[in-house]
Amino acid sequence: MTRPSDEQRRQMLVDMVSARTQSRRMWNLQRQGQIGTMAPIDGHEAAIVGAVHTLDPSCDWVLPQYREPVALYRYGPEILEHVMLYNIGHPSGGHIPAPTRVLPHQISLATQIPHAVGLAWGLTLQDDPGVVLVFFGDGSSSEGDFYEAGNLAGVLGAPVIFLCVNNQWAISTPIHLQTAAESFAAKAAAFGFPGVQVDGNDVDAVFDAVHTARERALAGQGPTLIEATVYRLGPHTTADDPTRYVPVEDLEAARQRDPIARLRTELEASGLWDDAVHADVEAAAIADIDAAFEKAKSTPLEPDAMLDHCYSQDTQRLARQRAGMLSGLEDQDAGGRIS
Amino acid sequence: MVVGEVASPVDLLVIGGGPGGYAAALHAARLGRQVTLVERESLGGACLNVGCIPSKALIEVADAVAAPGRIAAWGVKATAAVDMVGVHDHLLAVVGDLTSGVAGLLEGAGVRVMSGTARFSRPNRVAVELDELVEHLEFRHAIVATGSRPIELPGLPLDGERVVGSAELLFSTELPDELVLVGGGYVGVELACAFAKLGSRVTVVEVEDRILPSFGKRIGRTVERGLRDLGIGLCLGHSATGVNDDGLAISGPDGDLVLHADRIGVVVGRRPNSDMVGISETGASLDERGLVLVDEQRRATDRVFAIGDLTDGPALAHKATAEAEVAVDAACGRPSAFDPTCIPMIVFGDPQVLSVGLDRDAAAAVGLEPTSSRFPFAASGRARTLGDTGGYVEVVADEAGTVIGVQAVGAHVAELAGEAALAVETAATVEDLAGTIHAHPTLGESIMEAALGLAGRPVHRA
Amino acid sequence: MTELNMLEAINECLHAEMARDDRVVVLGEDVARTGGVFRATDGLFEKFGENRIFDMPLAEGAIAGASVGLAIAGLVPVAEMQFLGFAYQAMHQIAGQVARLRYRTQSRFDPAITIRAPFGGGVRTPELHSDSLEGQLANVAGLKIVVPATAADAKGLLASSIRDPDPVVFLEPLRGYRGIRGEVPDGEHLVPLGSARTARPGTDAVVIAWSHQVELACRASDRLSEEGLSIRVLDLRSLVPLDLAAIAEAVDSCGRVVVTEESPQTGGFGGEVVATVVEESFWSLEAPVVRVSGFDVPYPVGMVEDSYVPDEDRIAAAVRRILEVA
Amino acid sequence: MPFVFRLPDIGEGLDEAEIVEWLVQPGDTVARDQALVEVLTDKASSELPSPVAGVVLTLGGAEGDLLHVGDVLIEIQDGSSGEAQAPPTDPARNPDKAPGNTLVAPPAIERPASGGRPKASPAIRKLARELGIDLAAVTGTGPGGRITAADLDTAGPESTASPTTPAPPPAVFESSTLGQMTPGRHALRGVRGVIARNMAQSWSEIPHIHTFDELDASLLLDFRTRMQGMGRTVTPLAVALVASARALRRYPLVNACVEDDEILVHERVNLGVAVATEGGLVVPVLEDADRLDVFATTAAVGELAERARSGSLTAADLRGATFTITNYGSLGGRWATPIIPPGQAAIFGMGRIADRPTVVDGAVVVRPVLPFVFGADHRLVDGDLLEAFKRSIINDLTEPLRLLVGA
Repeated sequence: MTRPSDEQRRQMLVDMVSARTQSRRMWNLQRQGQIGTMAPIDGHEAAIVGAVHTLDPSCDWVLPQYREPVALYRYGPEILEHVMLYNIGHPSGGHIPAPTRVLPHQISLATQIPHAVGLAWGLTLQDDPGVVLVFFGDGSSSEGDFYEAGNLAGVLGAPVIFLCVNNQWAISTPIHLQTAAESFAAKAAAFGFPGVQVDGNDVDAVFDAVHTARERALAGQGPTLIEATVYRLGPHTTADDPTRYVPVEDLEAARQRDPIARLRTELEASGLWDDAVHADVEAAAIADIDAAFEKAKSTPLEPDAMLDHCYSQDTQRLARQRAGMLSGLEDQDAGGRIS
Repeated sequence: MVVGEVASPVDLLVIGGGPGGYAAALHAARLGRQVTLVERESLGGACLNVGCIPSKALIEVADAVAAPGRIAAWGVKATAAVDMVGVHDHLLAVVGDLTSGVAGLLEGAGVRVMSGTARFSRPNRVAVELDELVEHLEFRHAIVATGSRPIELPGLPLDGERVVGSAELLFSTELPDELVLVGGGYVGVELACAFAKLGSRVTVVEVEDRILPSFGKRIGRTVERGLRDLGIGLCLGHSATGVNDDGLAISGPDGDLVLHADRIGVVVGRRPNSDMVGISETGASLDERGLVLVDEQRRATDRVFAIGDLTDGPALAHKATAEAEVAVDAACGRPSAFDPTCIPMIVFGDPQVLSVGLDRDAAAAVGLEPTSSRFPFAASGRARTLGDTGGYVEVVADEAGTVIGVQAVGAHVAELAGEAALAVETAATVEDLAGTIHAHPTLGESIMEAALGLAGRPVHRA
Repeated sequence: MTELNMLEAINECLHAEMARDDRVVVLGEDVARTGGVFRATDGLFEKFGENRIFDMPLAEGAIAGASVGLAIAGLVPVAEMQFLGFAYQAMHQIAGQVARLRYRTQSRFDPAITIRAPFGGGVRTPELHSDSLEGQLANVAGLKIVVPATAADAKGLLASSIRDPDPVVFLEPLRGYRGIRGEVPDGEHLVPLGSARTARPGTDAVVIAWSHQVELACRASDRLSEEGLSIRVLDLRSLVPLDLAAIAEAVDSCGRVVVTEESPQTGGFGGEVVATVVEESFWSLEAPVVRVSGFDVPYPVGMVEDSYVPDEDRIAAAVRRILEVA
Repeated sequence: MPFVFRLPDIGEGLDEAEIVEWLVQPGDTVARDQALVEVLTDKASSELPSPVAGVVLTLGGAEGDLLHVGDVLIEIQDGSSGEAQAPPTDPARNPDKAPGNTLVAPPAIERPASGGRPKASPAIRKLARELGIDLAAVTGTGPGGRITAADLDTAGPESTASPTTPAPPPAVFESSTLGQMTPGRHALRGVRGVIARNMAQSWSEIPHIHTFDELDASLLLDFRTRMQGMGRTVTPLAVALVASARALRRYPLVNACVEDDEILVHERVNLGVAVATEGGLVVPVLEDADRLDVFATTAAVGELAERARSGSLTAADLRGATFTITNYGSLGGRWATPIIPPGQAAIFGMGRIADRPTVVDGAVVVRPVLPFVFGADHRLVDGDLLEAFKRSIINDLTEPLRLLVGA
């Protein structure tokens, strides 16, 4: 078993606490009408942070679904800035600048999994070092893209790590209505590569599993499917009411296994953490997200920005629409010759 | 020694040696009465022996166990390991000191203490069961302060081992791994916090949809968050239905389930010990809850007074002590009445809770037009130095500016009870509080700050 | 100049582009070892090897989706849908991902992806091999839709498509693979996207067409010229981008317009062309604009498909009708 | 400006929400992200957190109300300008305390004390038990209506209170900042600047004449005590105000001023009441004082003084006086020469009531004596008018029952 170092574990807890703190701040911002729909991270922290901490940001890629970006500090502070841009609805939210090897939120479930395979394959074709870590959930595993991509990755032996964060719920659909398989990890058998199930509340276990998968991928031994079992401690998103379907006792039981509390207890026992550090980390996280929020709000937005970046150059049609928009024509489509 | 039912005359009889009974005995002795006190178990009552005192001692122990994590940031590196046998002995020592102190006071005041079980046989007579014989006493006045006992739930009989009451929990010599507490009142909250800090995994089952149902909604909600932060599970809106090998069966709106537990504490409240003493024989009346009906002077009959948990109101030691003085004064022909404006209520949880007088909702409910102001500890320098800035103090005033309530949630707020109660009891105004110089830095300043907020000139505002 | 059919022109172009730019990779079902079911990719595997051209598992979604990943990695994928009708199984990736990679990353990544697919009827294929989806695809912002009608354009437009930084759906008429031959310039030949071509000159009316319908429109024009009519044929070459100026010029010159296409009429791209005609040249119109198209049913089976696909008779009849308007 | 928090769309296209429970109330200090309210939407019930830190001013609805997205949910004074921020006492917060409404409110003494329960400390309750007094029947004169030992004296059957016992002097304003200023030059601004300009203008423009006198305050104090016994509160200051209003109605030329070359006789009788505060002298105005009886005047002037000391007067409270009374005796003095404020023709200053030797029916007896002074603008008021005006007021003060019978 590969264990993270003390310093790594401390840093992982910093990231986990920051992620939850910032996610909660974003929840508040949404409830204050200041940002759009967001998906709280509560319960996913160890699965995300433990995985990402095995990666080398200078060569490894991360393809998130939508719950992860707030926990990707390892890839740099610009991620948070783009999370906030994305959440206030600024078009630049999707533009995480090169060379940061992170893709923006993917709202369409599982569609990023074939991208991950193609990207990993493209890395090997160009002899680039690095692996691709792709996040998805238990619900996404029912999508065709998961099977198509898993199959393709197996055939190609691509250096990709499939990380299925099984949080027990696809909005309101429990996992027994999602699959009859023994586990999500078991599905790897059909693809011809290993499937591993880990306790996603145990950051060390996640770290070990992803580390092993990465070593395999770098050694040319192909992909790994990892199922990190967690429990979604919050609603699916700000638009969801889980009290309609999550049994309260399950939730209470899951709260007892809170990944942050678990790591915190361990680090406190070894003198690596205490309440003051915790408070400092939370304060810093709030300061960071406030700064990112302010920066996002002050990011310029041109009146015709929505028309940018559809094509490398505007088509004639689009150019006319842009001109109409900029000239303030109410009938922005009146590009034709009326008279 | 008298045999047969030949009664010995006594002047003033006190039944029960708890905070009500012994205070009554001492006060009556001071006024020159000949006092006899009958106690069935040990002096000090539930409070000293199995309630307030040992629970506070245990809570201090738990805080000490939890301290190293909290104080590491202060540059203090410490570790704590708990030895429950040692804790048990410590609690016994604390209790022993205080009960022997009570015995000493009674002896010094010339009170005759009988160790036995009293039961009324006639309006002016009790039979006291001593070790092997019964002694009959005919009294001029009797003050009954027999207290209360924990309510047991049908289907959840206490076995003293796995299913226990608060007393057994307090004096545990082993730490339960998984402790389920049935009841989310103040006892449940205090025990939950203490055992969570000691290292147990604790779940609280409460039939209401919030904990501390006898406190205001906002307080319950704040404490709920505190419990969750300690990792305490909450099953609200659930009732315990029985116990089996796995643990505690509970039932709620979503169905039934079983909570794993190696110990189950039943802390659902207390019932008055009016039945055991046979007070009906004196002509006193009981209500449907078993409470003795008394007048303003705590008089149940022309010669029998009842105080403490036997009468309506919160089952709190300080209420019993206050009633003791009223009843004794009345028995001595002095003008007296039990007419407090407030009885402070405290929960020694994490956070602590203090409630004095009316909260805003209660004030509005009785037709007042209350105003209130909260001061958060986040803005208190003292709270910062204590290392816990959660919570607030809220001062409630009526439309004339008279302070009618103080509520507080946070670390150490129990110690604010004195000033809060004094303000409400003396009908102090907001200006009285705002204008009284409070020592700096203390948590007590927060009361002044909240009052300044009400007076329209807050100083330290978040 | 060499005379080639469209398939040979496409094959030649792929050879040339893969040789010119080693970022170009080809992926699809049966494209490598057998050279494609129509031999469009013949010889690429032998010449460029297994690191440039790939036989993919039968999963159109993964082909399109992996292309996105390859593009992110900096490669220039040329993916083949074996038949355009099969692209329904990749539509979520094509419309939802390929088309908006640039937009959602605000141009961090160039989706320089070309998706080739044979389409169109007339060759007695089984179900779902002949569907014309260009109208549906043109409604997806971010995609470019290229529809060559000649061998030379097949070469020149494919080269431009592969080199274009935007995603292109390059539609190859099944009936034209071998049925359309023509002189093809040797060496590098580029036809810019968004420039229509006058396939036949004329002044009395214009037939606007793309892909294989251009061939049929030309035949109709030839036949009508025997009747003394001068019927222009405008080959759009690409639907997105659309050559608005060429459409306006043709309509202004001729005054009467027929639009012809293979897909069902409702929602077909022909309607878009008619709207463009009205927007650009309403005051030049001398007669109502008429559409010739497939019918509003799924593409039918072999025995009846010849009646489904518009032919030169239907096109000629439509032209005669608009010429009758005074 | 307060921060206005409008109901946001919290659930992807929701239109309205019901207020389930307010978690804060006006006056509460809230932190950013602190839960303010629980609302119920089509989808779920949610707590809405505060976007800013500050003090809650107003709530946008009651529990059970339905709000639409975009409606004002809550207003919060968010303290963006720090300590200098106005305290949350603006009229919007307490509409029933807004200026102008005060005078039509029923006298405070007609209201039951706190929920019907007498306000008294345990010591007073014990004393009342010993005296056999029912506290519910006693009117408290302490702060907030609290019952004091003195109140028991007057109410109880064993009352020994002397009818001539002078009232305890009003609390003397004391402050550690009184008279304090560092050496050097200081800008003459703020309240001090306003006072300075007004005084200089009055002193230079108005030719003052003064008249000094004393009156026997026995019946005045007796009146107060009797009223207390009847459960009603009056103060000597209120008697003086009502007496002044009556005199001004009788002699309109005293309710006037010189403006340029004209005499302006005021229509309304608005009495300024000089109050010493921490920030300096302020003179809140009791509008239409001639329409108030002595009880309403007592209540109104008490509130004005309280608001002056708590700093919550508005500009409107300070404008429009036509005559001023200064109770300089509250500071302890017997004699003073007050300056007439601009826009007025006269001023009445009251000294401290104190027991003094007085000749009654040829004998020297001790009586409570009120020294006082009148100042007038000699351009309008000659000595005879001033004496007549003074006499009118003295008559009422010497026998306050006149105020009740309308004599």
